[in-house]
Amino acid sequence: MDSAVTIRVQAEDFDAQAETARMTAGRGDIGALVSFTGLCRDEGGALEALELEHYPGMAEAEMARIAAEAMARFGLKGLTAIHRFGRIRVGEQIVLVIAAASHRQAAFDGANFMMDFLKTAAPFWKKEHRRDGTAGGWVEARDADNAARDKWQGS
Amino acid sequence: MDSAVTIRVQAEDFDAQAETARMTAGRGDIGALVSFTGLCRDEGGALEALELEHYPGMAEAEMARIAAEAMARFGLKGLTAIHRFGRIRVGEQIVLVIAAASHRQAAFDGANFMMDFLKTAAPFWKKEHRRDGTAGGWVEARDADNAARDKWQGS
Amino acid sequence: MTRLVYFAWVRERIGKSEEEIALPASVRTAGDLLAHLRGLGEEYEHALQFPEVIRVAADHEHIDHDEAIAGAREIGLFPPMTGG
Amino acid sequence: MTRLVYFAWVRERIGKSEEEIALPASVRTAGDLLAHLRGLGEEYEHALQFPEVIRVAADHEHIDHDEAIAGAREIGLFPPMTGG
Repeated sequence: MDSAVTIRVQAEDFDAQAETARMTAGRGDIGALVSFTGLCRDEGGALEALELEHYPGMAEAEMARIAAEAMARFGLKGLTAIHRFGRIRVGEQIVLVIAAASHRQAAFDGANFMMDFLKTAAPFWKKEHRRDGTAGGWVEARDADNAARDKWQGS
Repeated sequence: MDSAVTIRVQAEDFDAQAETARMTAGRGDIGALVSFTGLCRDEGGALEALELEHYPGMAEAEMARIAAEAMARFGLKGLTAIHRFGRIRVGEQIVLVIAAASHRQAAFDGANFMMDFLKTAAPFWKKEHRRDGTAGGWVEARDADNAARDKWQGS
Repeated sequence: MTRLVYFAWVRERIGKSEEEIALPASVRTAGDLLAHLRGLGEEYEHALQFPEVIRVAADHEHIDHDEAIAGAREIGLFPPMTGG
Repeated sequence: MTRLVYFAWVRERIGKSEEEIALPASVRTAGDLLAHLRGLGEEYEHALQFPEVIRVAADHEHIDHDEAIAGAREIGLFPPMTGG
């Protein structure tokens, strides 16, 4: 894998600042960094936590495939994607993507592309734990996420 | 100004992590954070530093106007924009934008919109200091930046 | 023998996270596999009753239902992804 | 009296960052102001020789060249912005 690409799937939390510092250390060719952080929302107070299940091995492989495509397509200087699994409480971090490029639009597009495909192609599933103790269900895939992914086709 | 909006124009460096923490503290309604950091590139080793000049008073006012439009247009939960002035050396941070929203596309669009208009409408100018000691010129406005801004019209 | 791995509500409904099974020679595509599994018991029928929504991966790569699974050591079955 | 403030290469060419001037009644728009200033000396002529690229702000808000400047306490003149 390209040394400028970092992929991790882990139970523990991550530190966006440390990941950014590692990506830019000693480099003068990076003019733009775009980072995306996904957080666990409380859904109007109803939610206590999410349980993130993943397919070990395939999750990393699929994220690496998406990252390689993003690097090439947008000419990125670096790309980091970290996704957590296990129980994640309201307000906690779920996913981090950082894209580095010379100019800002490539960095924005690279991070956005990575997230759109991470949502729809990387094997992760969310189950809700509700605050009132009732059984939460599996989160359903959103048509909006597929539409977001499809905007990258043919352009 | 909306309390969820933070605008600062300053000589000193900024801490993206601290700004992010301040924006999300105690909130369960934020599902997506997109941050943009602009760094001083070395332009293939030719550049030593940039001198950032700004129009005091108007810079803050214009950034606040752009931020208010971004908040309303994308339904953001929070927006922070910090722009430095003075001498900024290669590798240092120039500008930070953080957009918070329920869902990721609004956060991406909010940060992208803020940057496009910050580039083309906020009164800042860059002058180059070259490594070889020759006089660097004022950076010229890029047509690409105006094109990036214009993509938001009519949509 | 082929290793099958299940995730999310597919795993919950089948009642196990993985198993090794011998597939008849007539099972050539991912779609054939889903049809075959539905005949193995009501837990499979419950998990796979809407096969068009089930995603299939062969050796950690997504495949379509009309693609061949010959030679795959591990096949994953799971609902649409909801990470990120 | 109107306060004029200059930035970047407009400031460098005019040789000062600000000044207070009395504007004749005939100067009604931003464009009128640019034309008037070009007549004040070669440093102004040098700074404003391509008036179409000069940006004008009245009391901290961008205005077009055909907009009125009446009542503005402070007018800024500067090249296209290159921040961010």
